[in-house]
Amino acid sequence: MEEIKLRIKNMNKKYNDNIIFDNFDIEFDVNKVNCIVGKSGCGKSTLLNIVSGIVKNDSEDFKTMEDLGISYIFQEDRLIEWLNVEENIKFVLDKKYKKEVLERKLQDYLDLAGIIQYKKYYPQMLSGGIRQRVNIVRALIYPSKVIIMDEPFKSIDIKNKNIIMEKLKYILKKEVRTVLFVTHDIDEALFIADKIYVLGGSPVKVKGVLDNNSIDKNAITDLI
Amino acid sequence: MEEIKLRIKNMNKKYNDNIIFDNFDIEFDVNKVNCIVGKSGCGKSTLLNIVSGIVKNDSEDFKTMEDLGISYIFQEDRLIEWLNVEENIKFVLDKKYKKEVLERKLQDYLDLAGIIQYKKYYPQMLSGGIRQRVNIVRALIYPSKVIIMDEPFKSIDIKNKNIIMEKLKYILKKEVRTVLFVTHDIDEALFIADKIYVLGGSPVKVKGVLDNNSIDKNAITDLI
Amino acid sequence: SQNAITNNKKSNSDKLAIVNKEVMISAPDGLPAIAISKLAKEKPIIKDGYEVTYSVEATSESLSTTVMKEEPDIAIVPSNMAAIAYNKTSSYKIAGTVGMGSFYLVSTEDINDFNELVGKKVGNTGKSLTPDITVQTVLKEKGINVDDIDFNYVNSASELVPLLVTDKLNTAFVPEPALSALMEKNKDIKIIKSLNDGWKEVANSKQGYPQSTIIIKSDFAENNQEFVEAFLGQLSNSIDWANDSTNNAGEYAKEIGVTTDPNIINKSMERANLKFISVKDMIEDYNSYYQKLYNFDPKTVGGTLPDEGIYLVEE
Amino acid sequence: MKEFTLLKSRGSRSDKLEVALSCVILLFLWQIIAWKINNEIYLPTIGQVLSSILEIIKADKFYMDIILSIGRCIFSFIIALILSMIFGIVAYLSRGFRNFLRPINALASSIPTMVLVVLALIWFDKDNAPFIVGIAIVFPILYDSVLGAITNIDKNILEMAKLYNISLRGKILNIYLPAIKLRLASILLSSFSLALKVIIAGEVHGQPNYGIGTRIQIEKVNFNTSGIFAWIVIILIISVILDVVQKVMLRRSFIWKR
Amino acid sequence: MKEFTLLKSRGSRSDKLEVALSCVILLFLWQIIAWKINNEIYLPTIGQVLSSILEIIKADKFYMDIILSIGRCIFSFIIALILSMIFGIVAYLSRGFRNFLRPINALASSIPTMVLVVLALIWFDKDNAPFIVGIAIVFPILYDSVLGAITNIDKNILEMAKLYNISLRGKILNIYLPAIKLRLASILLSSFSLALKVIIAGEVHGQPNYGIGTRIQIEKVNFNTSGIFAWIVIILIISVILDVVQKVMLRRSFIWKR
Ligand SMILES: Nc1ncnc2c1ncn2[C@@H]1O[C@H](COP(=O)(O)OP(=O)(O)OP(=O)(O)O)[C@@H](O)[C@H]1O
Ligand SMILES: Nc1ncnc2c1ncn2[C@@H]1O[C@H](COP(=O)(O)OP(=O)(O)OP(=O)(O)O)[C@@H](O)[C@H]1O
Ligand SMILES: [Mg+2]
Ligand SMILES: [Mg+2]
Repeated sequence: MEEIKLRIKNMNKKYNDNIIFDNFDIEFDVNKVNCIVGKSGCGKSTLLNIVSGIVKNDSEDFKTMEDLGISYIFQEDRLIEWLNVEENIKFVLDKKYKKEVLERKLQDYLDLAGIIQYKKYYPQMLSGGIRQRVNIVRALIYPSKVIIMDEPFKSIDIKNKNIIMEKLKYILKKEVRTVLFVTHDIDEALFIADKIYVLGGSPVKVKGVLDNNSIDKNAITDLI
Repeated sequence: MEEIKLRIKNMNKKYNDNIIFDNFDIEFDVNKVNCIVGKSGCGKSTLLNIVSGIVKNDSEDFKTMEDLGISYIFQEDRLIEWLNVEENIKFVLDKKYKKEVLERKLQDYLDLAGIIQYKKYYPQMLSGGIRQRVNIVRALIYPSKVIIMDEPFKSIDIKNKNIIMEKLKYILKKEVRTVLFVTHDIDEALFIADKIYVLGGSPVKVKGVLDNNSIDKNAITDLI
Repeated sequence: SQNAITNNKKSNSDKLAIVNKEVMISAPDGLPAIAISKLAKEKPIIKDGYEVTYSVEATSESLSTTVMKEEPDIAIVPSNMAAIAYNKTSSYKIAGTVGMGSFYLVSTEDINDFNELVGKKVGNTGKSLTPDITVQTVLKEKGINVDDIDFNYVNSASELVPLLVTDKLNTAFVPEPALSALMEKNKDIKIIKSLNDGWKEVANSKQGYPQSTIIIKSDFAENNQEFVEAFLGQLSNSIDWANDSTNNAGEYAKEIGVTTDPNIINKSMERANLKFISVKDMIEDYNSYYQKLYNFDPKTVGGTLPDEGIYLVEE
Repeated sequence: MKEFTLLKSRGSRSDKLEVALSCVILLFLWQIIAWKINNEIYLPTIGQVLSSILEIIKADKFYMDIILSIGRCIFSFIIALILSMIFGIVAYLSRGFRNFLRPINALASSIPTMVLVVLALIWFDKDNAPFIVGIAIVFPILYDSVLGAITNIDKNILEMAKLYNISLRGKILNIYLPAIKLRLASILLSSFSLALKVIIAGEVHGQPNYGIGTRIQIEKVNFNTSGIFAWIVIILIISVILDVVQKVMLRRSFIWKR
Repeated sequence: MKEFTLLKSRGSRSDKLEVALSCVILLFLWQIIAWKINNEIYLPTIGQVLSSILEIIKADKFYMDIILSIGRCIFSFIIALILSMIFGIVAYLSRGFRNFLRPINALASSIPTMVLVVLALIWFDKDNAPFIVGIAIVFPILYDSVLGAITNIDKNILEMAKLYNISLRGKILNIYLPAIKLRLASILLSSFSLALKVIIAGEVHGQPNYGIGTRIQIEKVNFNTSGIFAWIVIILIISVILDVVQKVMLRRSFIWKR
């Protein structure tokens, strides 16, 4: 499994006359944490959306990863306002777990994210960071081969962020999942990534791929 | 003007039975950048909302800063979906500037934020970072004595963030405004703050106030 | 008869039950229902072996619907509806007239004849429908230019009366029993002319125009001649009774489901023009009435002039 | 809990006071104008209407009339509601079905009430006619609302649901129905009143044995304005009661609102 | 631009095809059933209805009837629309006014149509009666929708507007009206059809010199089923035309939708 690549070839996407991707190619490592950085508005979220099949790309012969089972931590939290925290999470699990397993997992993850006391709260009663943590828990608890994270840790304080990142690393070691991780925080990327991809330009291209061992913060910042 | 304080005394706020503030006191420096950090969900946004008069507090004799004129960079972007970028910004300006001045200012600020080409875009066509930058431009362009910023730079790449922060510093030097700035990124706080307030506990209290000269990143992180 | 045999067969299992032949008779609320009120209330046995059900339909529309669905065996309908039913279902024939015209020109103003209507606002019901056509015909034949009259139409008398009571209108053609109600509420209303009398003059008719007509399903009439004869006789009696005992007619009518106030009914009988005339004495009148309707709008008689087959007369 | 209801004011004590005040003012105005006009046909006085109401209530058929009319109304409204939800959701999911429904819906919403009554009388019998008419009039409005509600659901949420492979059932229960409920809540009262009105119109024409419409027709034929007003008041009271019932049923639905 | 319209499918070529197909199927069904029943009273054939339509169109009063009815309808609908917006916004802003309106609104939405027609005939004159009735029936539905639309505006946006001291005018133009427009768009067609229907009902009772209702009543009383169907078809065509006009006018409003 270790050497398999997720290969995206000849991807095209434009909005009206605004060409975002033009014959875009990229390869991600399977079962690794692939970190994507790049200027705001360059097309990172669009890339994730195309890969996950949410947004249609313009190429004919393009295969999405939909069938693998995807967890997605969206850039906006996308919680359903009329469901409380618990319901928002259970909503996506729809018979994926047995009842007791589900309850235990839910408890564990909410606890880990430090939001166990908000289990019965409706989204409008939550702070930005708590909403985001619900978004994270929902994605992590959902059984999937691929986890897509679009700036997952924004609005979360550094302590909670560190706890969650540690746990994430631990989970990924146990459960072998492929991660695509978008962030603007280079430290975050350095902490968690196996590989870092720098995107940029218009139409967007891969400006550089760096292995975590060989990375230096300033180099990345310059590349962006 | 230099020595005036913005004093908040005996503030109380609870949601149902959840007591957020209990006789909370804080003093901000007028015409300085006051940075607020603290755990996610501790009550930072609530504090800003009360100060700005959006959320009612439970104390009787409490005065908000509403009358001073407030710009607010909300934690969520709060753009109006059916207005395009330009209209979203002009919407709040309502005869505050002459037409030509307004156009020039708009041009300047959009250019500075690197989103001039999105002037005619509707919010749903924008990336998260671009939306957030519209949110920032809207607040900066609005003439006010107080600027409140709730995690303004999330979803914005490091280069754009640096440009905006530099400009902000520059503006603040020219236009003397009081800034309340919430962030989870200590580097940001260190870069821009005159004073840093660490909030925490439940009900929330001021755990420490640090002057920028005497600050050390780890000290703050520990305090949070 | 045939039915009796089948009835006997059926009753083998239940020897005591005598199954009567069911007859359905419908009349619309208003004067026609008053005409049958004695029959419907007392339910006398018309002829052995027949079980008669009377139903009072609240509006002439629901009545015509049931007629078009060929539900009743016998029905009292507006005369033009008799022609429409004949033309469209070819199963109903006219057996006689139940009431002659009961529309009156009334006014609070001081006028005496039709020709004084010129230039006035005049209320009327049902634009281009039979009352309107009758009025227009009479006026035209009297040499009055109807275009010079400002007719104000409403759908039915129940909308016309409030307008007269509240002086929104001063002059109108109003039918009984609404007219009696109107006179109760507005004492200034005077009756100027009877439309039926006007018709008599212009159409050279002895009776006036037939307003309500009794129709019978042709095959029912053929197979049950004795019953039909007996029934028509009883109906005639019932009408005479209503005309004579003006103090009870209202109560009777109320009990069979007529919605008009009993006192009003009693008062209206005098002008209601209810009378039973067998069809054989009315053929001329029907022909000329239908001809006039047809000339105005063929739809009002069902598209074509009915032929002589519409009249239920023994050859 | 004041903060979590649909309209912040709902059910608060001062609201009730204000509504009561408004009623009093209106009644007062009514009485003054009635005295001025002094013509029962134009506008009966409150006293006249009250005595008419008493008379109506004392009639032995009264409860049957009320119950049957309300029954028809509720029944036809609920059927229209269920149909509009099912059709609305299916129409949303299938473009073909939506297009197929368009002419039918255009038809249903264009047929004038009285024509519909006549057709219903021809095709069905007179006890069912008002009922059919009620459905035919209310359905298009509810259907449009349902379709509008689903169409306006945040696309982000739907993408999320699609990504997490939520079953159709899950989507309907957790997304479509709540969105529909939220939307319908605002027109429920007025469309229910419409149903009641239409049912009564159907009864006036179709004249079933029992029914408010049947009785109103009698007052109309006898030009009894105070009787008509009495019925309006009775219908009004019924509407208000049903409104309260509805609100109680709906209140729980909006606790998530701040 | 396909992505920026209200319902993605709107106006696409295959849609029109499907709608046309649906019409053809329905017409086909109609004809088959009409042949089977073979009774003009229950269901006339397409041929019969077509010849009735021709006859109606050829009558010299036809255009006057149509124009006056549509005119009344549009006029009363627009007035109801404007009133509902003004009242809705004021009611939203002022709790007192909202409460004051409640009994009035309950009243307006409970009065049965025919009663309203009679009262309108008495209080106003007969040319205005259908018009008043149209307003009285449509207003409550639009008002509820408007109030619902404003009440459901994202509180965050309103807080933002308050904070930036947006004038009432600015708020109405940029927030309330667009939100109302968005909400009303979904029930505009059905409530407009309702107005047309009610106006026709008013015309049946009030019998103005020109008007669709006056003419329908003639067909109805003379039991000319194919004439009734002909009028239904004509009204349907009018609705469809008005619908298209509306959509063209509304299309521009939703370019911000993805
Ligand atoms: N409307 C509400 N009803 C009930 N509880 C609320 C409501 N709004 C906020 N809270 C609670 O108040 C607390 C403080 O929220 P606040 O938004 O101020 O946090 P914060 O410090 O801004 O957090 P973050 O960094 O995540 O944005 C949270 O626990 C939240 O759940
Ligand atoms: N629906 C749309 N219509 C038109 N343009 C769009 C649409 N969605 C995205 N875009 C454009 O595509 C570009 C890429 O957007 P994307 O959201 O992928 O950026 P991003 O890299 O995720 O940025 P950020 O870091 O700010 O989230 C942006 O310029 C945006 O304006
Ligand atoms: Mg993005
Ligand atoms: Mg916050």
